[in-house]
Amino acid sequence: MKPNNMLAAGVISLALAILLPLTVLGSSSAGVIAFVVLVLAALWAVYTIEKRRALLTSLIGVIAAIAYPLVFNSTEATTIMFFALLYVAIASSWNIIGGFTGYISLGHAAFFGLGAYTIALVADRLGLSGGYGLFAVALLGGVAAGLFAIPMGYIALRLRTIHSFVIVTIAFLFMYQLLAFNLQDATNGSSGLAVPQPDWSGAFFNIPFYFAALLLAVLTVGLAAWIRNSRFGLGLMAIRDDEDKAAGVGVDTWKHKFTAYVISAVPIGIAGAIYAYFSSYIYPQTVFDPMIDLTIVLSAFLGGMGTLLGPILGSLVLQPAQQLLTLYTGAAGWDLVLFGVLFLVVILLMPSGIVPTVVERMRRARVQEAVRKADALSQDAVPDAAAEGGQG
Amino acid sequence: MDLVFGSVVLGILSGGIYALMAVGLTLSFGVLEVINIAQGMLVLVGAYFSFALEHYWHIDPLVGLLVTIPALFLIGYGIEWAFLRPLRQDRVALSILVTYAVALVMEGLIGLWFGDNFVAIHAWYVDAAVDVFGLYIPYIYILGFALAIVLLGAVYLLLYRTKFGAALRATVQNRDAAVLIGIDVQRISTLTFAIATGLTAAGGMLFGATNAFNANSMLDLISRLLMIIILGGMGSMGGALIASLIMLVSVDVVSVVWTPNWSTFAFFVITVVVMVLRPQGLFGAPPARKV
Amino acid sequence: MSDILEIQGVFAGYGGGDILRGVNLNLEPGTITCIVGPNGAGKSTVMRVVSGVLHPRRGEVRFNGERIDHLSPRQILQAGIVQVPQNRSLFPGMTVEENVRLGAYTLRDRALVDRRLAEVSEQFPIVKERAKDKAGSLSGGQQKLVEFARSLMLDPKLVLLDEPSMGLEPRILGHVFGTMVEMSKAGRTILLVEQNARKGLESSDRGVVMESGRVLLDGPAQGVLSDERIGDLYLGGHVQQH
Amino acid sequence: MKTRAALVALTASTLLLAACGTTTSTSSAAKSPIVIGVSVSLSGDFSGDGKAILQGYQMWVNDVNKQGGLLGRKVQLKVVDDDSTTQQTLTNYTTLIGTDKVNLVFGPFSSLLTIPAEQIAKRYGYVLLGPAGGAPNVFAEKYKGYAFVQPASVVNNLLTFGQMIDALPAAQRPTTVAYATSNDPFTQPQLPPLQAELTKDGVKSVSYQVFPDETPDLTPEALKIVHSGAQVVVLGTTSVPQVQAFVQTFVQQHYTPKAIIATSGPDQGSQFATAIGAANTEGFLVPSGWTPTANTYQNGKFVREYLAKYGGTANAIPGDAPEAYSVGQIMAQMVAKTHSINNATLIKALHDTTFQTVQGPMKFGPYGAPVGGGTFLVQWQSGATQIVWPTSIQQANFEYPKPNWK
Repeated sequence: MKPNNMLAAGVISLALAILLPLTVLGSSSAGVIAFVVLVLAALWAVYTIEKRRALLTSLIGVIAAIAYPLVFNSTEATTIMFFALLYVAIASSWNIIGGFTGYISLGHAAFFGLGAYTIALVADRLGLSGGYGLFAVALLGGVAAGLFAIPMGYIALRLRTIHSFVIVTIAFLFMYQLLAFNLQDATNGSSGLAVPQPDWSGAFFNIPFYFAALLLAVLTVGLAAWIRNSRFGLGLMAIRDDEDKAAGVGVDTWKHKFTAYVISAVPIGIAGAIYAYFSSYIYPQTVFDPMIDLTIVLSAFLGGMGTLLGPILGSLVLQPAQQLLTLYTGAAGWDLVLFGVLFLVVILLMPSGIVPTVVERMRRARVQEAVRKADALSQDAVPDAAAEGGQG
Repeated sequence: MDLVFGSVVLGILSGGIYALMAVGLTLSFGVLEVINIAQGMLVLVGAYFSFALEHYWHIDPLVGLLVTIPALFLIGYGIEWAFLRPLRQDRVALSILVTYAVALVMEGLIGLWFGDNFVAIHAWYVDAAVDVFGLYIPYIYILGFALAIVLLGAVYLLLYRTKFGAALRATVQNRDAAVLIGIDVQRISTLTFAIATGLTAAGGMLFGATNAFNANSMLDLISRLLMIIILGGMGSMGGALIASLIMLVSVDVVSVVWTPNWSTFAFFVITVVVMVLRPQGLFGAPPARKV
Repeated sequence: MSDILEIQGVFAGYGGGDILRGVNLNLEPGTITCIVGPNGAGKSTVMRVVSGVLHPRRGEVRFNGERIDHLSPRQILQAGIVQVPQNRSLFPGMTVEENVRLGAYTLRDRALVDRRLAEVSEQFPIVKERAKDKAGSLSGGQQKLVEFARSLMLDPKLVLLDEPSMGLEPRILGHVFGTMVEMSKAGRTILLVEQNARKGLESSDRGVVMESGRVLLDGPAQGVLSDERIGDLYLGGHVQQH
Repeated sequence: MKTRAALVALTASTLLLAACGTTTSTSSAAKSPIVIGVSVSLSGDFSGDGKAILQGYQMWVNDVNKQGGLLGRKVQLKVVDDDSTTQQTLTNYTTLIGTDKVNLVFGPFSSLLTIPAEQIAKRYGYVLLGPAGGAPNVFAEKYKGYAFVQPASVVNNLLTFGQMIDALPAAQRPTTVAYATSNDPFTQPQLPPLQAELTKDGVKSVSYQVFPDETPDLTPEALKIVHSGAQVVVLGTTSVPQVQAFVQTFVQQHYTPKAIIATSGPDQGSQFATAIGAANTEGFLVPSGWTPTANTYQNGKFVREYLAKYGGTANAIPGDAPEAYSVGQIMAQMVAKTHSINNATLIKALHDTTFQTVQGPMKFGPYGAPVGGGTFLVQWQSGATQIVWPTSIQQANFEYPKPNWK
């Protein structure tokens, strides 16, 4: 058996080893963990065995996600996974600018808040009541976010250094938060705004939200995948690698960055609107929240920035971990410390994120194997496998 | 007392205190190319150290600096050694995450240690004030401003009058070339970060003497400090000082002549406008290095 | 052994892949050796290995017979090897004099530094003329000369020049290369990497052609210049491009 | 790199062990206890108040279990932390009600987090008693199962102060007043009703400021009040540091108003005294629903037990604890009256009864706003808090004008 197959088999059996006892235990937090492990193992196994089967992988992931609420129907399990899927969409969308071009935005929560305020204000002014129709209004949140992203991107991307960009995006976020506080007539200020409650309730309550988040996540990941494989995406990656050289080979860097920035705002706006609908009440400080940005960046990094799988993986691990950690260790006051320490360990051990680290390890193993074989053949000649590796 | 005059004077004086907190951030960015999100938390750690010395052992906060500055120097040394040095690629981005995680750990530990109650540092010079043209200027502000000038002056001398300073500035301007002329960039980085953190102890003491605080005050503080160093120009010490003054004075003046609600917003607008016209900030070097 | 620098069977690269794959190269004292070759051939990587910025995965580098492939850049500098990198390497916000002084950063003896500064200023008048100006305010050619001046502050035995012609106007190239020849005449060994192969080889004693991380051809510079294959591949095209 | 990773791993495992060591496990001694779900802020911005609320809940559980529990069953709390965020509050109440199937729930701290809790309670038809959710938007949710367990809803909080000023002899009555409030849903609505009343009584507003809640430096706001020279200062503060920031500038600028009242801060006992300096507390007013010396239902017992359990002095008891304790008292009375822990039954019992609590008798309107009751005014005098208004329950005379800062 080849080493990568062995690794995949190892991951699967480890997943099963954790999964089986947990499902027997039947607690819903175990369900969340089990689900995350299962999806990750499936994604991972197929991804590592053969990259070309990405479509199959995604299918398995989506089917698992659809089946999830049917298997683990406790409200805790669906609530946590609703947030996790929402963040899959948010982090994947953020990744289009942050990951693909390397322009780390710490202000994308502005779009989250814009989406949230859009749905609240539209529902209020038009006197809409809760129902499935409001999900359509949530799309307007995306439109609003996209429109606001145009001037913001125009200003922020004029700054050619990444650190200035980072900090100006933070400034934008706080400016929106202050506007939401101060424009009392429009936003109701610090008293916040209510969003109409859905007309379904009880045990079924989470289900429509769960599937809305899932749909948004699938579409956003699809969008990111499409961009990644397009000529446009190639230009973005070139910018990340070396902006001057990219411009040198004829990439219109400004247009690329700007388009990526605006596109990345839209799904986050929709996510903000869905969140607002789910939570039924929004405040300036809860939707224009810098913590949202830190969570996005943490998720993307944990999984691996600039990769498609990274933000998915990061969100699926981080959201449940964070919520369960707060839920179960918060009472003892250790959650912050634990969370910080766990995060430090991961960053120090895998500085480029989980996906790239593992891919790199396997690539190295492959190269070394090739070198070993070649050395056995002749002392001088080194096969091409190693040379290709050097470029990667 | 004229209200605007008063707010300008107090804005300038408290601007000095903010400069002490921001200089560490801008120095460590310049030398290490890291954005230290933990800076806000380090200010609070410094404040808590001073508070603990004053509260439990009745050591005057000013005298206590003799203990807290070295203590934070060591903490900074440790953070750089353990968490920043291993970062090789994507330093700016990874440093945001690592230092945020470090800040979370410190916030958690301080919460466990000191609890969540708000505390403030007391000393006779905190409440007493001197009458200047009808405006009472608190000694703590004068003291804080003087301390800022003395410490920043010391850092200035260190930077421009010593070999270490020359090496440090060389590292800021061209890291690769610095390595090639034999500068131990790693050692310079560690020492710079440690010095930056040590300075923060003084900023923390003054912050703690002029505000009540608990461990949760971190996020608000770091966002202000980041705005200050970007306005001043990242890596520029003088820039950090001037930008601190601009921030505090503009916020204070807008508060009294218009409304406190829009004062921070006004500062953000100033920052963004400056950044658009002059992306490197007021005193930053034009971006010579590739981003 | 009489060779000042010996590179033997060096494999080196970044992140697990090798760029250099078995490089062998010897330098005789007091000569100028020019490495030419296409992009990605590993020319600059050879420089990095010698100056200690990159450690080889396999193979040896000897300087005056001593192994140096495990030393830090600082130790290699102290051993007498100085590199002038291809990108602008001055500290733009510092004065010319500060820049040149920093060339002797590893020296503790202040008097010696002052003496060297005086010597170097004599050799490079610009150092004296523009002593108090910010290095960033100098033209590209002037900066290159200051970089040369700085590299001599440690009185090195071996100077590594990585593409000194890069970004310079053609009319001052002659001056830069002339300065290089003078340095060599003063007894220093020079290893040069040049994209402008014809110009580089013309000023050199020996020519080395690299491709795909290995040395393809090694001989007198004139011989390499007149080698037909090499001429077609690397010389003709590039000269026209410039 | 290896050493570093090993060190970090070592630290991590030590911390993990320590965390496991400190985690307290609630033991289920009795058969089928009544489980009450509680989500409070044990970390984040509200953790100070959150922990005090938890103290109140836990004391009530101890007391009720000592008397044999509710309906003969022991009562057990299931406590989770909301990290002071609305998102975690949503998850927590969903988990407590939907998954853990707790029998009853109690409310969190602050109006901000009460709304999400109210949403979930409404969704599942649970009765929700909130110790600290009295902002108008909480009642605007129109949930019949909610009740705000304090004597007066937020908008009426300061009205008693207006009455007290009005009652002063005409010669002594102040003529000018300065207002400053945080833009917080808890404080901001309190000021306009008071301003209307004082204006009607002829006290002129010379300054009215709204400042962002997050502002750490309130020097310019305080300077503006000093500049206005107002005789009365009304502060809409949400926390101790905000009051401290104002007081610090007032002290430094040698400005002493004749009366000063803050909506929150002076009720935080010793924490308040530590922050602004014990001597400077003299004369400070705060509206309150409770004092340790009030002669209300079970109050003496509550104070005794609190001091026995958590130490300190009576004045140091944070106001959140008795508010939370009252939540338990009301729950016990509802259960006793209906002989049921069915939430639908309890909701019906919420509206037609007057309950007895350590904060005094209480009655609720249709959507949970307290009716009939009112706050009383507490003033710091000689390092202790005294009720100075209304005169019917007065413990000391209103100290007016306030003496100079020390």
